[in-house]
Amino acid sequence: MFDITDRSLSLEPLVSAVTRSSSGAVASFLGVVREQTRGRQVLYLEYEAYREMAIPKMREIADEIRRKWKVDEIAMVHRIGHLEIGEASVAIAVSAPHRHQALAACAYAIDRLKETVPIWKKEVWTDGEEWVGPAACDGGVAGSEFRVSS
Amino acid sequence: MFDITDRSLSLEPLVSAVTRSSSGAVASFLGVVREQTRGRQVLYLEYEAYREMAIPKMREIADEIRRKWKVDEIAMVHRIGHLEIGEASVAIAVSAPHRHQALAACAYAIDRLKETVPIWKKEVWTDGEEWVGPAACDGGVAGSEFRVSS
Amino acid sequence: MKVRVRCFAAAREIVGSGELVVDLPEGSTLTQLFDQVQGQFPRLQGLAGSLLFSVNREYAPSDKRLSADDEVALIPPVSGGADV
Amino acid sequence: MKVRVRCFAAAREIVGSGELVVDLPEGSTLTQLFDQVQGQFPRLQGLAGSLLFSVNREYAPSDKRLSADDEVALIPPVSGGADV
Repeated sequence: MFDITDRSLSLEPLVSAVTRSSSGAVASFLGVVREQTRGRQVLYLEYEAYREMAIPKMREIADEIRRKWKVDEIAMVHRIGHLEIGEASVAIAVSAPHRHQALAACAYAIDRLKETVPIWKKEVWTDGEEWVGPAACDGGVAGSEFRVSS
Repeated sequence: MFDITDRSLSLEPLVSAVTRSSSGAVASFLGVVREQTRGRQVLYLEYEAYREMAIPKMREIADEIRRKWKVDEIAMVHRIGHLEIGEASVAIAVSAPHRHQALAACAYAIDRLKETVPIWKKEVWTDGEEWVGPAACDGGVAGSEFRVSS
Repeated sequence: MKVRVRCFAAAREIVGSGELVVDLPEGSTLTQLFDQVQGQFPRLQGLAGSLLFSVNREYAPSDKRLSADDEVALIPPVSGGADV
Repeated sequence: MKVRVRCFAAAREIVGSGELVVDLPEGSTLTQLFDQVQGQFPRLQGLAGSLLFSVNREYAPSDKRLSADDEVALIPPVSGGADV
């Protein structure tokens, strides 16, 4: 299950989708809109996705995970649109026969999602707004060869 | 939220219980009864707890987590009684402002729970049964000074 | 003195009950308590190598001296290890 | 040749639209495309230092040569980093 949705997120459908009879563990992650970000008061967030690229990029992350760990299934859903404080922006669930694989793969999934999946959030604060997107400046996507040389 | 219950587990109540306005991430873990364990076919499991000790031990793990990571809240619920394949035996959720803390604390919580919380499962297979309990033989509880010298 | 002994998992099945009350001399240790219980239930010997004790819901070393009204528990060993 | 250019986040706001169609000489590179778009929307200069491109939904280096009907996207930079 890999999706971009404008509806509110819940873990249960992802957990159900990934649990197999071989699964002994399901690790999951929920990203939540928090009140404070880098010291500023958040009013709300607006998420935007390049959907046709974002979903294949999620599948690529799942392929990376399968090459690194023995997992059963992987699900990732990202929400877009207007999100209030306390609402979930991203949900990930990974099942595996053993817990260490599930936990490591889940941590990897959210790190990679933030690096490579083209989804942006506009943080709207009491005193301004700013777009935040894939972690290109960390060299996370693929290094500097993909930058515009200006 | 720290509990032992004979009812079926679901992550949502734990996730709701731990999410604060300061939380940017909720990491969670579900232990699930799987079909195969060490090569044998599982029919079902029976879980048993020393409840009056298990819940304080869960709280101790939460205290350890708070000394190690900046987290918001921690919830752990273990199920007891008869469990079928695919049912969840343990649910953990940890919220934190940042994802790495939530994920690391959640992984730590399940490792420590299996080491120190007095809960046992009897695995009933097609060809026998066996009790499995806290990971005493790994030196996980507190080392060899707590063993019976026989 | 009387000490309450709670038994779980394999220990409970051997003892046939979740709880025993053991009468011991004042100042007895956990080892002495276990010897006495094992005298009554010899099959506990099979668990002894990795059995843990708690006293009043805290893990305790086997040389710990007991008091009247302590709640001891026999915490049976792992047989297979944490597998999930 | 005509190339479709999709614009997101800060780039979309500067361009005022989620999509442009750009007419370029055959064999142009992403850099040449960006120069042309930036000529039309000079405020894109502010993003240029860390803007990424994709071509047909894969990240692509700026010297990549384009073909007719390619779908290019301007992938704006992180301003603050992944904070959660």
